[in-house]
Amino acid sequence: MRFPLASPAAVLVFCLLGGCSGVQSALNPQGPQAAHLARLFWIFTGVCTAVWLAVMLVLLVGLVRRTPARTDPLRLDARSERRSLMVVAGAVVGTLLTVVALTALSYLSQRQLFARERPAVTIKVTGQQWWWDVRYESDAPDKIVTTANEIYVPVGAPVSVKLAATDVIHSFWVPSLFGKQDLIPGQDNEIQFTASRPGVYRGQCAEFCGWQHAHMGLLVVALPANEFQAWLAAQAAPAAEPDDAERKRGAELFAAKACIMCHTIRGTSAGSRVGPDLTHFGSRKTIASATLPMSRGNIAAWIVDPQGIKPGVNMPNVSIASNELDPLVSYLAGLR
Amino acid sequence: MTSAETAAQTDLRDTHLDDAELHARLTRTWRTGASLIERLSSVDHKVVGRRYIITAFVFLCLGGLSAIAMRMQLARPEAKLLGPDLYNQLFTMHGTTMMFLFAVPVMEAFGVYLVPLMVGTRNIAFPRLNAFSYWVYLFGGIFLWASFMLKIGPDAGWFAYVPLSGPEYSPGKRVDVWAQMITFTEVSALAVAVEIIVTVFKQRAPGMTLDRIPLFVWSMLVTSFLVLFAMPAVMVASTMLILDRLVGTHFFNTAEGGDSLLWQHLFWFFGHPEVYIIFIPATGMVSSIIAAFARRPVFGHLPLILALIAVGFLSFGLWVHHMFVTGLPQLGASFFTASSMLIAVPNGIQIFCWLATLWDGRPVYKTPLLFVLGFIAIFVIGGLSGVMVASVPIDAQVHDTYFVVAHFHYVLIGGAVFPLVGAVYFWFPKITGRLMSERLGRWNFWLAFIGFNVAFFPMHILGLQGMPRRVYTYLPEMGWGPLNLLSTAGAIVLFASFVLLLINAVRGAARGAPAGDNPWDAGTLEWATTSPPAPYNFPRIPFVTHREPLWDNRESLPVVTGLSVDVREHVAGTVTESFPQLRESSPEPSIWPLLAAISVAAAFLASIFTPWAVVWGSIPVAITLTGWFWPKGTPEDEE
Amino acid sequence: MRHHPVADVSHLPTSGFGSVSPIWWGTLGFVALEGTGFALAAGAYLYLRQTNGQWPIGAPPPNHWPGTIMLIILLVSLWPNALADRAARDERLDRVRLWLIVMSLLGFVAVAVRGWEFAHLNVRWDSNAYGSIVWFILALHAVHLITDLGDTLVLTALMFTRHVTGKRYSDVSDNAFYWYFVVASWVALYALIYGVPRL
Amino acid sequence: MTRAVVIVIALAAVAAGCEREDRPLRSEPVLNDNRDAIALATNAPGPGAPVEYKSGARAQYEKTAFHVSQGKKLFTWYNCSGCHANGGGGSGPALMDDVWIYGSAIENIAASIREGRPNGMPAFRGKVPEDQIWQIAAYVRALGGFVASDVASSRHDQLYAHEGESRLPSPPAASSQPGLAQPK
Repeated sequence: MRFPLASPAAVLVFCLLGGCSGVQSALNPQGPQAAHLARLFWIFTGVCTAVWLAVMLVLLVGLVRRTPARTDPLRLDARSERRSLMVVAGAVVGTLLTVVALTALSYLSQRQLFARERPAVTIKVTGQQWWWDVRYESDAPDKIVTTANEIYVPVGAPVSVKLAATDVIHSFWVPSLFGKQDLIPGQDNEIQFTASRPGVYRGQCAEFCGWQHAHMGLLVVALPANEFQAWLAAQAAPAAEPDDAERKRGAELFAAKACIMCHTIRGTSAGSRVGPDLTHFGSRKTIASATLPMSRGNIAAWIVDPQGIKPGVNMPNVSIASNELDPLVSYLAGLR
Repeated sequence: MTSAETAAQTDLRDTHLDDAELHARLTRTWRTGASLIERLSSVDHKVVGRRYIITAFVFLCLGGLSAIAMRMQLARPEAKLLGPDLYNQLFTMHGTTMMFLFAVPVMEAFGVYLVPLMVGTRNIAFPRLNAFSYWVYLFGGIFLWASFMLKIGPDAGWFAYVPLSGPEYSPGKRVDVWAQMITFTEVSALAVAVEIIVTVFKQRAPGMTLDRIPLFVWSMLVTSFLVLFAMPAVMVASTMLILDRLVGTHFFNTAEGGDSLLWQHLFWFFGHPEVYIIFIPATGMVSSIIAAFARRPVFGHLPLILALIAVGFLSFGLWVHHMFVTGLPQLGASFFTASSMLIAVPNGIQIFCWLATLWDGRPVYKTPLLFVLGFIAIFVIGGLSGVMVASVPIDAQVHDTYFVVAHFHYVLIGGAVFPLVGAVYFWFPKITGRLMSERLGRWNFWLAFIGFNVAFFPMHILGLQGMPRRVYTYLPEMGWGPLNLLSTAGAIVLFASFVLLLINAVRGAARGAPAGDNPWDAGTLEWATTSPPAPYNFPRIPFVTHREPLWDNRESLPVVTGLSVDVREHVAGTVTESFPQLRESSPEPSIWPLLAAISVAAAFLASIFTPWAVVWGSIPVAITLTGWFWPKGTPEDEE
Repeated sequence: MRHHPVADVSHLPTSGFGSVSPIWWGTLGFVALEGTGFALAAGAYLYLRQTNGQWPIGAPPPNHWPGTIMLIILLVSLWPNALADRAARDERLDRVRLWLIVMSLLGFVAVAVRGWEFAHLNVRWDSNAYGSIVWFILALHAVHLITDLGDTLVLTALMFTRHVTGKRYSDVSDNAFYWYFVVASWVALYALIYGVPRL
Repeated sequence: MTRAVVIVIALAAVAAGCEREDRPLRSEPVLNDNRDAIALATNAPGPGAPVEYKSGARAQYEKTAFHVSQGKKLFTWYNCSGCHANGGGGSGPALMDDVWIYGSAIENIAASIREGRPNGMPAFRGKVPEDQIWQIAAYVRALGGFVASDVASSRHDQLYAHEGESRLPSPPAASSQPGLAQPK
C-alpha cells in the first residue's frame, strides 16, 4: 500500500517556483505592505506544510507497521490504548499552541498593516460596472483630476485610496501592493499602501459584479515624485484642442454621435458622467479597463464592436460609417 | 365499534410467533405496495432514502457537467466557448446544485436510510413528513434545472450578493427562481433534521444509552441541530431578497435605510455552518468505515463526540471570516480569526483519533478504506489552507481568488465527497444486497485521487498569481493559461472517476456478488438485518448491550418482544437511557404528502409571479395538510 | 442472525403526553427553528437600527394600541389554553371540546386584531427599510397565528368525530404547547416593534 | 407523476418566461421600413386622437424584462428625469398618467424619442443607438402601466419615488387600446 505523496509534493515545488512570478502575483511584492503579507503567507505555508507532512508520516508509518492480527475486534490492549491517549493528547496540545501562535502572529501583522499614516496623496476610486472612476481630490476645484482605470502614485510615499461604489459591490485588488478591500454602495472604505519602486502594477476587481467582472482590470503606475507631479498637472488641464482637420472632424463626430451621451471631455460640451472621463484618454496605457493595450487599432476595434470584445459592457455598438471611424480614432488618440 | 376495540381484537404480538410467520405478518404490515399510487404513497425510510440518494447523485452529475463546461471555457485564455451570460449561470448553477441539491440532501439521505437501522427501529420518526420532504426537494431541484434549460437560470452566484442580485441589477425572474429554490430545499432539509433528531432521541433500541450511540448517528444528530439553527437564516435572507425584488421592500436598498451587508451577515450565518452540515456527516462515515476496516472500535469515542459538538457550536462563530475584506472594524475581525483558527482543534482531535485507530488496528484495504485514506491526505490540506484564510491579512490577498476555490474544494470534495464515495462502497451491499467490484473500486479511487489533485492543487497557485474567482475568462498576458489547462485535464479525470463509480454501481446492483447480512463483519446494528433490509427493518427490536452490538453478541442478538405485528409499531424510549416508554404507532403509507408537496410547490412557483399566490396558494396547502393528518378510521392509521 | 428475547414491552401504553411523546419533541424541534427565525428577524431589525442613525425612519412610532390589545388577548388566552391542555391530559372529552372552541374563537379574534395592527403601523412596507422590517416581523408572527388557528380548528373538528383516541388527546396537548410558543414570541416581538422605536 | 410535473412546469415557463428572459446584447436594428414609417408620423398634436402605429418591435422590447430594465437605466443615464422627473412630469409631460399626446404605442414613443416633439422634447436621432431608443420606449410603456407585471422593472436602489413599474396599476382599457386605424 503506497501513498502518492509524490504528486502533491511535486506540484508544491512547482508552486514555490510559479507563485512568485506573474503579472498580478501576490508573491511578487512591490511595497512594504505587500512584502509583509507575502512574508506572513510564507510563514503560514511553512508551518502548514510541516504539519501536513507530519500527519502523512504518522499515517504511513501506521499503515506499514506490522500489527498483530486481532481475532476479536473488541479485545484491546490497555497499555497501547493508554499510549495512544497520551500521544493524541500531546498532539491536541500541540495543535492548540500552534493555533494560538498563528493567531497572535496574524493579529500583530494585521495591526501593522492597517496602521494609518498621513497620506501624501488621497485618491477616490469609485467602482462601476465594469470600470474604475479615479479622482484625485484637491481643495481647488480646477486641480481635481478625474481619470479612469489607471491610478498614478508617487514612489515611496503613503497613498490613501478611498473606495466607493455606485452600483454593485466590487473589490479593489492590486496584489503587488496590498490585499483587497471591497467597494460597497453606501459604505466608505479606505486603504493605504506605498509603492517602493517605479513600475506598472496590474490589479483587478475581485468581487463578482456581473457580466464583465473578468475584464474589470486596472493599473497602478508608480512614478518618482517629480514625474508624478508633472503627470498630475498635465491631467488637470482641459483637453487639447484638435489641431488638424481630421481631428476637428473627429471632435464634431464625438459631439454628434452617441459618445457624448456618456463621456466627459473637459473643455468641450461633452460632460456626461455615465462612462469614463476621456479628457486625457490618449495618454493612457490601456483601454476598456486594462483589457486592451492603447493603440489606434484597438481604439477602432473598441468603438466598432465593444459588445464583441466585452459582451454585456455598457458601451453600446453604435452605427458608425466607414469614413467616420478614422477621424474619431485620431481625435481620441490625440487627447493626450 | 370504536377503533380501540377493533385494535384489541386484532392485537397480535410478536412474542410467540415463529420466524416464518413473523416475517410474513410483518411484511404484510410494513411493505410498500407495487402499484404506482402505492409507490408514490410510500413512507418507508429506506424507499425514501434510496430515492433521495439517487436524486442527489443525479444532481451531482448535473453539477459536475456544469463544472466541466466551465473548465473547458477556462482551459485557454479568452476562449469563446461560453459567453459571460451563460458562464455566470453555469457557476451559479454549479454552486447552488452542489450545495443545496447535492451535498446537504445526500448527507441527509444517508441519515434517512441509515439512522433508523443503526438505532434499531422500524421507521424514521414522522415518515409522512419524510416523504413530503423528498417530494419538495425533488420539485425544487426540477424547478431550478427546468428554469436553467429555459434560459431563466440564476446568474448572481450561489451566494447571490445584493445589490447584484437585487431588483435593479438582476432583472427578470432569474434570481427569483434561485431564491424560491432555496425555500424548497430548506423546507426539505429542516423537515429531515427534525425527523432525525426525534428518531435519535426517542426511537433508539432499548439499551442504547447515549454512550452506545454509533458515531455516524451522533454526527447526523449534530448536523441536524446545525440545520435547525442555521437554515432559518438563509430562509429569512432569501425571503427578504424576494420581497425586495417583488413587492418593493427596502431591506437591501442603501438609499432607503437598507444595508447590503445585512445580506452577507444573514447568508454567512447560514453559509458557514452549511460547510459543517456537509462535513460532519462525512466524519461519521469515516468513523464507521475506519472501525470496520481497522478491525477495532474507533479510538476515542467520547473525545470524537465532544469534538463533533464543539465543531457544531464553533461553526456559528465563524461567519464573519467570509467578510474580512468588507471593511469591518479590525478588532471584530480579529475575534473571528481566533474563532476560525480554534475550530482546527476539534477537527484535529478527530484526525488524531482516526490515526490512532489505524495505527493500532490492522487495516483491511478495501475500497471504502482507500477513500478514507484519500480523505485524510486531502482534507488535512484543506483544513490547513483554512487556517491560512482565517488570518485577516492573508485573507486580504487570497480572498475571492482561486486559492479559496482550491481551499474549499479540498475541504468539500476531500472532506465530504471522498468519505461519501467510501460510504457508497461501504453501504451499497446493505442497500442492494450485492457487492460492488473491488477492481473497479480501486480504479475509481486512484482516478479520483489523482484527478482531484491535478484539478485543484494548481488553483492554489493560480490564486496567488492573482486569478480572481468567478471570471469567465482571462487575458493571455496574465500567464494563467498552462495551469488552467492542467486543472481542466484533472477535472476530466475526476469526472471519469465518477463515471466509473456509476458503472460500478449499476453493474453491482445488476450482477454483483451477493453480500450477505454483514459482508465487512462490522459492529453496528444496520448489519444485523438482511441485505437489503426487510420493510420492517428488524424482525424483533434489538436490545443493545454495547457500542458495537454485533461484535459483542456474536452468537445471538438479544431482542425485546411484545410489539404488535398487525399494526405498525415501534418502541419509543427515554432520551438519555433509551428506557422503553411507549409502543408508539407509526403512520401508514399515504398519498397526501405528495399532494401537499405539489400544492406547496405550486404556491411557491406562482409566488414569483404574483405575491397573491401566497394567499390563494395556501388554500390547497391547507386542504392537503388536513387530508394528511385526518385519521382514516382504521386502527392502523392512528398517527 | 439468531435472536434471544431479553425483555418484553407488550405492557407499554400506546400514547403519552409531553416529553414521552415523539410528537412533542417534533413540535419542540419546529419551535426551535421558528424561534431561530424570529431571533434572526429581530437581529436584522436591531442591525438596521444600528446602521441607521435615526429610528424609526421617516415615520412616527407605530400606534401601540392594536399591539397592546393583541398582547392582552394572547396573555388571556393562556388560561383557556392551559385548561385545554389539562382536560386533554385528563382525557375529558367535553372539556376538551369546550376549551378548543374557545381557543378557536380567540384565534379568530387574534387574526383580526393582527389585520388592525398592520393598518396602524404608520408606515408602509415599501416606504423604507424600517417599514420593511416591521412588516416582515409582524407578518412572520401572523403566519404562526394563522397556522396555529388552522391546527386548532382541525383538532376541534376531530373532537366531534369518531376518531377520538388517546393519541388525539396527546395532539391537543402538543397544540397547546405550540400556542405557548406563539404567545411567548409575541411578548418579545411586542417589546421590539412597539418599544424600541420609542427608546 | 414526476414527468407530468416537469412537463407542466416546462410549459408554464415556456409560455411565460422564455422570451421575457432573452438578453440580446447586439440587438438587430428595427426594420428600416418601420423606422421610416414611424419617422413620418405626425409631429404635432392635431385635433382628434393621435395616430398609433404598430411594428414588429413591440414584442421584442416590451416583452423582455432585460430591455425594460435597460430602458430604466438609460432613462436615468440620459437624464430623461431632468424634464420628466421619475415619470411624474416636470417641464416635460408626466409619463405615468393617461394622457398620451403623441400616442402610447411603443412605436409612437420611440418616434417621440428619436425625432423629438415640439415644445422642448429634443430629437435623439443619431445620439442614442436605435435599440436603446426602443429600450427606453419600452420602459416608458412600463411607466404607463402597459407592460406585463412580470416583465416590468421593479424598484431601483435609490430613494423611493414611486412603486416599481411592476406594481403600477394598469391603465384603463380605453387608453391602452385607442383602436385607431393604421394607415398603410
